[in-house]
Amino acid sequence: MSKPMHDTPMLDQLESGPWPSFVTGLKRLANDEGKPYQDTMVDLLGQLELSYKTRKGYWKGGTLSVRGYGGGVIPRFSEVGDQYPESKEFHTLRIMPPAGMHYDTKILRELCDVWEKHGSGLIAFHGQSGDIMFQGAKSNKIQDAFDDLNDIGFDMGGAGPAVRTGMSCVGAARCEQSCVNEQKILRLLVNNFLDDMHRPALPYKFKFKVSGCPNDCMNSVQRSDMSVIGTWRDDMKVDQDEVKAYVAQKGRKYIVDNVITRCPTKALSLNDDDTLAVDNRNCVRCMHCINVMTKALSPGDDKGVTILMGGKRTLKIGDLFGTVIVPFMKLETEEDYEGLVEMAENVIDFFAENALEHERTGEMIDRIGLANFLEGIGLDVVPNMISEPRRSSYVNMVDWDEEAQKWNDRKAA
Amino acid sequence: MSKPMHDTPMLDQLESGPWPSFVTGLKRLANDEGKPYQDTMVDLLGQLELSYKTRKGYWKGGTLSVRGYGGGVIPRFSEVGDQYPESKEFHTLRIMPPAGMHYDTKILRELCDVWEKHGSGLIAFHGQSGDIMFQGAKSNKIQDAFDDLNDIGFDMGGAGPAVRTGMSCVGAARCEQSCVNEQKILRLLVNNFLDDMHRPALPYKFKFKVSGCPNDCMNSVQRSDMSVIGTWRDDMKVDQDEVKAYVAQKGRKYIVDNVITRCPTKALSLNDDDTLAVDNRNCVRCMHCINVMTKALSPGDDKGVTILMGGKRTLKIGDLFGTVIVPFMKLETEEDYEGLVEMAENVIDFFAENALEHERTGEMIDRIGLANFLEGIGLDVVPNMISEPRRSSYVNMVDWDEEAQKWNDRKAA
Amino acid sequence: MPPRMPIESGVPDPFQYMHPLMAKNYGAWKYHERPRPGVLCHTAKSGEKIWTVRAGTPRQLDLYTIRNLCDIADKYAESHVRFTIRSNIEFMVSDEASVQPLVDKLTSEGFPVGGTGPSVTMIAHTQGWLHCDIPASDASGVVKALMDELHEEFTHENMPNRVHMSTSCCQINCGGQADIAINIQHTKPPKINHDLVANVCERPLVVARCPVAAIRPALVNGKPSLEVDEKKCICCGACYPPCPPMQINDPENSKLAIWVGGKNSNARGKPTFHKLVAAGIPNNPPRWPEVAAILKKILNVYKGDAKDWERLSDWVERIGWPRFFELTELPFTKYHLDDWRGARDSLNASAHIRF
Amino acid sequence: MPPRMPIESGVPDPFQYMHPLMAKNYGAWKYHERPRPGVLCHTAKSGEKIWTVRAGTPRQLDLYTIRNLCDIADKYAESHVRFTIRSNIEFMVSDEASVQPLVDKLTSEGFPVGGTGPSVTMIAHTQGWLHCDIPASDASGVVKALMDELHEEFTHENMPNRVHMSTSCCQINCGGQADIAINIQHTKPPKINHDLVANVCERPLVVARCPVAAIRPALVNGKPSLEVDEKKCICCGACYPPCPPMQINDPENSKLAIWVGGKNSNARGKPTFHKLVAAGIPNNPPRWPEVAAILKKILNVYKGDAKDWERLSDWVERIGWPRFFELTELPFTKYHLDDWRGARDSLNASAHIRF
Ligand code: SRM
Ligand code: SRM
Ligand code: SRM
Ligand code: SRM
Ligand code: SF4
Ligand code: SF4
Ligand code: SF4
Ligand code: SF4
Ligand code: SF4
Ligand code: SF4
Ligand code: SF4
Ligand code: SF4
Repeated sequence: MSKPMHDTPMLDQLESGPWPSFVTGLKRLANDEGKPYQDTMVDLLGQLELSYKTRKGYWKGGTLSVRGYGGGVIPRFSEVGDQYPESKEFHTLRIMPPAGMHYDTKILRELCDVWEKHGSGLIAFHGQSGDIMFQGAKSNKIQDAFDDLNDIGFDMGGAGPAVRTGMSCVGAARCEQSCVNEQKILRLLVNNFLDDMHRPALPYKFKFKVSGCPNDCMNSVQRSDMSVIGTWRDDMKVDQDEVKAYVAQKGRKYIVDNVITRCPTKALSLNDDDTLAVDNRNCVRCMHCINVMTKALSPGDDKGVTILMGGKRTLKIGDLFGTVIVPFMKLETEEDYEGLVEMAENVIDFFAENALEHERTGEMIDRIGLANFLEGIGLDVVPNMISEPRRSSYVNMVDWDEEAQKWNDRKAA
Repeated sequence: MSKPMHDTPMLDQLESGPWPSFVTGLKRLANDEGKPYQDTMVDLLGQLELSYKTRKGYWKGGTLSVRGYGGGVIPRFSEVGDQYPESKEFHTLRIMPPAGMHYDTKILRELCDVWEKHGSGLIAFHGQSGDIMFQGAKSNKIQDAFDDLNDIGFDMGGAGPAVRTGMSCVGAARCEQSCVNEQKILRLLVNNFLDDMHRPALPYKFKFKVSGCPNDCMNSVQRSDMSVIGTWRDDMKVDQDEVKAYVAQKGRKYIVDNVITRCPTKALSLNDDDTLAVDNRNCVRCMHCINVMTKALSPGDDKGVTILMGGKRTLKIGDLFGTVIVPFMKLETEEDYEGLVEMAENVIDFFAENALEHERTGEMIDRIGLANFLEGIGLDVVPNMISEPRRSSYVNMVDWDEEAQKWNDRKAA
Repeated sequence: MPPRMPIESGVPDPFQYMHPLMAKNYGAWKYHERPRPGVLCHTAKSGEKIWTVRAGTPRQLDLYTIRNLCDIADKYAESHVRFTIRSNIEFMVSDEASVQPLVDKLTSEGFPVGGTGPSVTMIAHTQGWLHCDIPASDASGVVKALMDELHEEFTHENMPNRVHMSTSCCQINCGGQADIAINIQHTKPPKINHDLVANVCERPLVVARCPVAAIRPALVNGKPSLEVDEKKCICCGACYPPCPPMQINDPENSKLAIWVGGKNSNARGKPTFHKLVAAGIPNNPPRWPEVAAILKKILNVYKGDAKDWERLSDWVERIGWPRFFELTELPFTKYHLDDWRGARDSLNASAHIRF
Repeated sequence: MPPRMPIESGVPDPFQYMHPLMAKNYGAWKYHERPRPGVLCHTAKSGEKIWTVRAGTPRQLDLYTIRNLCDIADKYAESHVRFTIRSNIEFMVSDEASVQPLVDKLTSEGFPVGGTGPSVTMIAHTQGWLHCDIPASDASGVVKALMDELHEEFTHENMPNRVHMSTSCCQINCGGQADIAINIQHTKPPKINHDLVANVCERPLVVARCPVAAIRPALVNGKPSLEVDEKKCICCGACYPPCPPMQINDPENSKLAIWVGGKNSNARGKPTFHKLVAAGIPNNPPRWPEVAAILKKILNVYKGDAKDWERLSDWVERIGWPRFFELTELPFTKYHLDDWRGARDSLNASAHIRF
């Protein structure tokens, strides 16, 4: 007989209701007679109940890693380990999932088997950065767990001041809006920086996220340092018969009020014959009309990516969205892809050398100015990087002529 | 024979071309045999030509005023007075025009006569703050000139750290969009603060501007500390027959593309029978549709004003627009008008006491925060004052409950 | 034997696990439909079709739940699944006939089918008391409590557009921007346990971390410690992770706040940050009823008033904040006026007024 | 006799000078039309109509010009005029038949009739070398030179919407926001005439005036003077008015710059500030041909590309800045990236891209 369950009157209340309950899951593990993790989960539930009662957390950090790597483990030691000794160590392994989070049942079962043997039986699919979070290993089990996961093809994700685990949307695998090979971009980028991921030595964290189109299902603009978003450069495709069918179904007024007036740049007009006029030069690829009329409209053929830098959450200058540093990059040939990796290398080198301790790319760019950042990584300024030019007259433009010349030279070239 | 003309080869080039030439005007005065200002204007042209050649200005300031007043005269002494002795004093009197800048020829001729007698013959209609600028008096003529102008009903305008001359649009006098009695508001406000205008003792300048509707023909949002803009609260008026006539004339597509899609809040929809559906709850009174279809659409009946504070040019934190402090104030009864004046008094008192030296209202509000300013002048915060609520989580909301209670109490009241 | 060194294999190749029909039509999809809530049907340029059934999970999965999902996938689907960024699980099938039995099975096993199209999908959430070292609230528990309330909205597509929510257990907000985001706001400056500072905290580092420079090094009882200027402190909690003796979490005074109108997609307007609408909400486990009540109020008003395809941000932009506060009956306070950098741009610099 | 004290009469009552028809229908107008460029016809609710003929003036008026305008008003109109905020003069007549003779007379006397509706109206301008104590350029001269070039655009209504321009003779910019604004940008920090500082300048006041805190008090040659940190200085000239020995104006290095897209009306979008498009333009009297060339290029492109009712700001918002620079052939430089407070919001935080 194992350790008896603690009373968990508050947690118990989270077992009712229609949404599947993680408490029920935790209890199942705590009741799993004979399993190595059973007692751990009994005490974990005890500590969690205590948190619910006192409204306080009881974990503290520490330092732990697996052989050869410096990061990827989130150590957790309990501050109430004397009351709940079996869960006093409850560490997490951040493991990178396949790009796009595809699994078959075979590999899922194998992952379960590893965590049954070495862990707590509790796995999160997935953390907000995209990791599979294997939670609840004791210190002496970390290495074994990792080795087994590593053997079946999985590698450690990021933690600390390092390149972090990235994410890419389902994209080309099952989405008609996809403009690029998301999984290839993600794997190329992250796998090129595994050293910076596994041996944390950057000023602070650095995240890649890849979305196949401007719908940005990966939230990359706000949740990554380098956001890669698929887009296209030529005209969108219009199937006028499908347009007419949609107009017939919904009515002209509906189309005007829900599609035409919602275009951010007024690039749409409904013709008198119920076909759609698209002013492609002024379409900003926002996706709205394409989303609504998915059968009638779709992205063009000349596809590529837009790259933004500097998205992050609040610390310490406030929330930041990424901002455009490459309006369009073609990703067709292997050289194109190499160019992308090279750019990322320049960015990370510059970040490593110029950011302050605990400073994200967005904060660094804000501090030194976009112009200096661009110069540092060897990119020219172009108008797509701004939503509007300077409105402050407080500036010394002594080098105007030389700067203007640069533009003229580039145009001539 | 008077002083010979200086050579003015550069200025002479400004006599050709189709636009009426101020140089020709200046020369006419300089050639005005026997007039007291003739020599002055000869030398003025000389100094101006010098400026054109050297690209440098040669005026410096000083201190001058008329009896009883501390401001309103802009003294100008020449730095090249030895070369151009007759124009070495060339002061300006800022004189307030009738609200709306209406004149009849009789009064215009009287103004001319004064300036012929005591001044240079050069008058600007008008300065950017709205003054009639009587330019080019010698120091010993200022008092006489002012006395004569004062006698025919004109008073000194503002200069220095004072309430300044204000402006109101033509408005009700000749504009169908006018929602208020602009000239009354302007005169009431400025004339209430004549002491603060004529005896400069504020931290810095303070400007009133009044526009009869949100077209803001007086640029009040950007060029005044206290901007009063006419608006209405009920539904706009729609003459559907005129709408149909306009649709018939221009075509549906034109209406959709130039009126419907341009409404900032998508409050318009073209019905299938060519009438217009206006979602008045979501109309923000931008004026666009009314401007375009001036026969068909017009402001509602329940009129009043919106008040904004803090507009100004660049010094020293950058350009500022005014921001809303009173979304709507009815101006019907004399008490309503008194309420407006009272509010302005609170604002100016607060400004006088709390602004730093050389700090405009907009800078002060930016420094102390809108909430503190509102508290200082006794106004409650309301959502129309913002374009969006706080997006920064960096704030201590310890008094949330009390603040929330205030709102609830107000709602209940 | 030399110690085993890691195989630095990086992000796994997804094709080995991907449904074969997806691999085959990779990059060649034509359009999609939603035959019913929770079910997508994508048609490839080749004419082939794949059906996806999406179901909610608690994200924190025990082995039994995962193996149960695998059993379902093997028996009712084609043994291939994926997880969405919001921890929903997706089962792919190549045959329309498989859809209904799969939906029925998932439903009967307690996995709600939904989260597609204009529904309220799963809440993005974080670690909370279960695992994090700095939380002032829980994560999984809050989400379970709220999703119980929103079950109907998950399994139906009755919203004007998709609703993305997030919760976060401290101000760091690992949950991110959302149509509706729930976080913690501390309202008391940190209480410093001076005895521990010298041992656990690098003082210059903590001082540098404070966004308003409210912390200075100080000698307290002769020992090196820290001092907080409580007038300046904005109670953000940024000092706590690098220096846990700066206790910021407070069971009473750490309150929940609700932010709305965040959007990361580029559809229609550019991405926007979420904005504060409600604060001072008690942190009330295990079911956080006060949060749930406000949340449902906001969602109901949005549902009733917004037009098709309007995200919450689009809707508020159209109807304006005065009406938002009127309809939701939430109090508007001075705290709604931003005062952080660039705050001036959040004021109404126009005569655009809502009545 | 005691000295005469001022009659503090304030702003004069306008009704005494107003055209009687305007006074009569005060606040009761119904709509207006523009029978031709430069002419407005307002119809009152009473059915009465008034015609307004608008003509350009140089603003700086000599007595002859004013009296000539009065003569015209007496003979061809009804002795009532008003001035607009842009120094155009307006003649009001109650009879349609008076319009054409009035227009003809004004034209023949050299007063261009126009400035109404979608035209380029008179440039709002300032004092310059004629009167101000701090100008780096002229005002009336620049405006005369430019209006000569824009005469056609003043007398015709061929623009997409009204065009409001301003010029300013120093960075203070008394001319204000505009669709197209022209100002001076200094590119050299002030040269200090140290001998004068002690006598003319209150040093703490000047130090406080600098927006970037680049000035500090210093002893120079044993005398109290000032020192400028040239690395910090943004050459704004704010120190010059309170302390003229801080010479900022430089005949060579004070250059003209052009800003576009300012709008104060609330029509469609909220008011917007104007933005830099061109700089480094020589300050070249008496006709400033380089400014005129760029200005005309911008106006032509706008005229050709904008839709009806689009102000310059609306047009650029629709077509985007990349296209603006492409069509106007103006160079885009690092200086176009803002770096003042709140500059971050001017970057493109989206995947909205223009090709
Ligand atoms: C599966 C998933 C991607 C993945 O790799 O995991 C996904 C898949 C699709 N998204 Fe998404 N989006 C997914 C998260 C997101 C997110 C991120 C998030 O949820 O945190 C965003 C942007 C974040 C934001 O809040 O702005 C996102 C913004 C969109 C949009 C833009 C909506 C808008 O109007 O702003 C569309 C377009 C649409 O709705 O037609 C879209 C459309 C779609 C389509 C219709 C694309 C397609 O043609 O297949 C897919 C969904 C069908 C459906 O109805 O749900 N997806 N989508 C994610 C599902 C999350 C979930 O379980 O609910
Ligand atoms: C586990 C996870 C939440 C979850 O339950 O999903 C998480 C948990 C923590 N985050 Fe996070 N963050 C997680 C995704 C995020 C995200 C979302 C994302 O990546 O898309 C963000 C917002 C985006 C961004 O990068 O800014 C995020 C922004 C932060 C920040 C604020 C960073 C900033 O610059 O503002 C911190 C604080 C810090 O780094 O000092 C932080 C710190 C932390 C720490 C390490 C707390 C700490 O400083 O001690 C948390 C560890 C919890 C634990 O015990 O496991 N976490 N964190 C997510 C990572 C799991 C994974 O690897 O998949
Ligand atoms: C006379 C004047 C007011 C005054 O008291 O002096 C005036 C008079 C009218 N304005 Fe104005 N505006 C006058 C300066 C302005 C200004 C200020 C300025 O020019 O510096 C603005 C706002 C500034 C800005 O740049 O945004 C201004 C923004 C408007 C608008 C909004 C235009 C827009 O789409 O943004 C309208 C509406 C319209 O055009 O139909 C308007 C409309 C009108 C109407 C049609 C109102 C009416 O129904 O009578 C009047 C003009 C007829 C015409 O075609 O010119 N008026 N108008 C000013 C003439 C100046 C001039 O000589 O050119
Ligand atoms: C004369 C006039 C220009 C014109 O030719 O029309 C003018 C001329 C001067 N302005 Fe101005 N400003 C004039 C309207 C404006 C306006 C427009 C307005 O009022 O609508 C503005 C922008 C709006 C505003 O108030 O910000 C304006 C913003 C300034 C500023 C910047 C204020 C700021 O807070 O940023 C200064 C500098 C200062 O006050 O220190 C300034 C200072 C000056 C001084 C006094 C220069 C100085 O500091 O020595 C100029 C005197 C010139 C002279 O010799 O007559 N002037 N000034 C305008 C006043 C005439 C009149 O009374 O009608
Ligand atoms: S980001 Fe675009 S390509 Fe990727 S899943 Fe979303 S809609 Fe599809
Ligand atoms: S994708 Fe967006 S910007 Fe382009 S036409 Fe459609 S709605 Fe307009
Ligand atoms: S601001 Fe409005 S009321 Fe005044 S003149 Fe302009 S359009 Fe007419
Ligand atoms: S006035 Fe402006 S906001 Fe109101 S309906 Fe017309 S266009 Fe829309
Ligand atoms: S939001 Fe805060 S408490 Fe929650 S997981 Fe992230 S860092 Fe930890
Ligand atoms: S809570 Fe935030 S503001 Fe207060 S001391 Fe800590 S870091 Fe500084
Ligand atoms: S812009 Fe400058 S130089 Fe010109 S009048 Fe105004 S203060 Fe004087
Ligand atoms: S020019 Fe401007 S920035 Fe330079 S010292 Fe003078 S006030 Fe300061």
